[in-house]
Amino acid sequence: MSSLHTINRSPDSKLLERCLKVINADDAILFLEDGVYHCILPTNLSAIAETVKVYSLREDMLARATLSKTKDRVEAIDTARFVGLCCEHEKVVSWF
Amino acid sequence: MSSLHTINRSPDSKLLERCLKVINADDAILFLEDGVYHCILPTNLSAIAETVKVYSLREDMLARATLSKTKDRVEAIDTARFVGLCCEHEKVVSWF
Amino acid sequence: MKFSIVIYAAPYSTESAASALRFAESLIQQGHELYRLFFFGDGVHNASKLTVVAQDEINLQLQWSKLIEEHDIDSVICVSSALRRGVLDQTEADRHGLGAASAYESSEVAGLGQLVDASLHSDRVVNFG
Amino acid sequence: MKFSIVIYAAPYSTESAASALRFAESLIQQGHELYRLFFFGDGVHNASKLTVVAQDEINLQLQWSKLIEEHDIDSVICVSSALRRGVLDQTEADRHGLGAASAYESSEVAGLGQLVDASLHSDRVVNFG
Amino acid sequence: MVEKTNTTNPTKSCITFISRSAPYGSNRANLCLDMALACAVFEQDVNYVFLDDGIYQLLKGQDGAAIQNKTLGSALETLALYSIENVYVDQQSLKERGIDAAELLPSIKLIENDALSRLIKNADLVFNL
Amino acid sequence: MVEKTNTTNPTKSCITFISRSAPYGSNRANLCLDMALACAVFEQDVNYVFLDDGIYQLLKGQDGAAIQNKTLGSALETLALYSIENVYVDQQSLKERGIDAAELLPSIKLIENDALSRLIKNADLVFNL
Repeated sequence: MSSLHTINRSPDSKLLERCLKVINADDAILFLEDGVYHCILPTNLSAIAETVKVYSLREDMLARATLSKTKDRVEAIDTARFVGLCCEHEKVVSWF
Repeated sequence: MSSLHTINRSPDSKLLERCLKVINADDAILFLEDGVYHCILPTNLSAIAETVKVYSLREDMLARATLSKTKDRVEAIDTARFVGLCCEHEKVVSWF
Repeated sequence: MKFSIVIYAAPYSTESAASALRFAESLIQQGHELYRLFFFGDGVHNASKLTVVAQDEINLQLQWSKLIEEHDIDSVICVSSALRRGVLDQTEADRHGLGAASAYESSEVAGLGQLVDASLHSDRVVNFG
Repeated sequence: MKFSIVIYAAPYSTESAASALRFAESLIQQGHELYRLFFFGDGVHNASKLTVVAQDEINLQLQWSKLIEEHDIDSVICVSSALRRGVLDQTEADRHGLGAASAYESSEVAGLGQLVDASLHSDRVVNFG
Repeated sequence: MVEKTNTTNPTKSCITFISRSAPYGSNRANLCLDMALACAVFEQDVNYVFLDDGIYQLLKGQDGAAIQNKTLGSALETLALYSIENVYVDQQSLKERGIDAAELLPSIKLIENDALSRLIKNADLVFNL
Repeated sequence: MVEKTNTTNPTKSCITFISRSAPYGSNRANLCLDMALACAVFEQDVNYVFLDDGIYQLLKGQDGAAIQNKTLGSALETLALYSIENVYVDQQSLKERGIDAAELLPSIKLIENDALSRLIKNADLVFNL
């Protein structure tokens, strides 16, 4: 029963901290919209467990000019792959 | 040129911290809407300088059952007095 | 004193529009002048007249319109915000062939120049968002 | 797979509605089924048809309606959210004497039971707010 | 704690609601409650969790009338009427906000992160707002 | 830095805009910019400050088209065209977000809390969103 967690607000929202308190080891996180700003600062990502996969929406990174600044920990994906991730995980938990 | 600063989000928003970084010594703060939750925890208010008057909107505290929990540092006012405060200060800076 | 009020928030979704309404009513009651209401962004939804609200709940759009009419307040809905949100006066509805107006007649659709004018001619501008 | 999508946010004010639209388009393109769209809270504004959008900008409401019609998607506007926000289909407009509908005909005004049904009959429910 | 139901039964699922927003300031608390009540009416298994600012919804002595609102605290007392018995409040959220469990409406079970983790893991569906 | 103008001149005031929101995710950045441009058109003195998440608006290389949006970075380059020359970015906000001034659009002055304090104190009016 792994979950895909989506986060669409900037680090100021503290949504990632909240999500990490209740995330399970085989879950994954997808940053989209203003959530993609998490991916340009290592300190934002350092609290995410190794087992948790981290994705970020390429379209939103392109719009915001953060793609080239995005850390290696994060895999850039498009919306089609976002749909695929929803299929691979048994549910989607949206943090907004 | 003193300002009245209004804050209408809960402490989670960090609006008070932001406001305090740029507030002037003769300014005042008014908490309204979800901002009134700042007034029930002393640690939220401890960083406000002594010279800064602190107000909170009574209607919003009554709705939320926080009036009786509100700390002495805070003066409960009604909307009529809110209008009065706007007159006494030369401008209103809304943080939302 | 002369006040103007800028409202950025839609009714119901946050408390801001309701706070702004209470503030407007109070300042008028105290004998101050409300020079202008300016509805901006999602705030334009406060002028929608097609609303149906349960009897035991407050109809914010109707309350705004009553206040505006009763005190003959200059109330402006920002045109660029309003058109894309479907809040139209009769002029705009006719111009774009969209049938009836969806905005109360008590408010006028106009541009940001009205906000600049309000800034110049008011002693206080108060923002609710 | 069968998806349902719940949209809580008005168009333009945040990116969420636009993200939801891109997500919906993509899942259909990949051959998945979109069992239901459910517009809730401020999300109901996505079904407003009285909008006028500049030619160089995206008209989200129109895009939704085109997608819904083209793929014959079951699209629901939550009735309690919609009425107070002035988003009415012809039935509701007639019932309350408010003249013309303000919602696209491609969506239906209905209750939260449709959300529960979507939860039961979809493999995935994805929320955008 | 309700856990995932047998997937061979398509008429019943286990849905966890996480209500993270303060009452009155936004309508998110109401939207979350409305969804849960609808699920209960249609006999779904519901877990309801108050988290972060959502815990403020549980304070005793609320009076929505002070701001022309319905009192949300009373609405929450209806959870039991709708047979929603798995109602939880996050202990850490209370502590961070200086709220004692004695200040809350009765019949709410205290919960910690681990248990919330399981409520998410074991649900068919999570609504989180 | 523009300071408060003589109050005997009712056609000109000094307005400080504080833009605190990231681009694209919400329309707050656009609303703030639209207001400032309107004030500039009507020849008001404008200070424009990028604070907190607002600094993200200044990143070089934005491409709104990726999400069917106008590029906000380009819009900001128009500030100078409208004779808005007092454009500032908060140094601490940059540092907290790991952004170097070299990554930003040109012609923006770095500012610290004290100076922002004065821009608020000395303005006739502050718009802050």
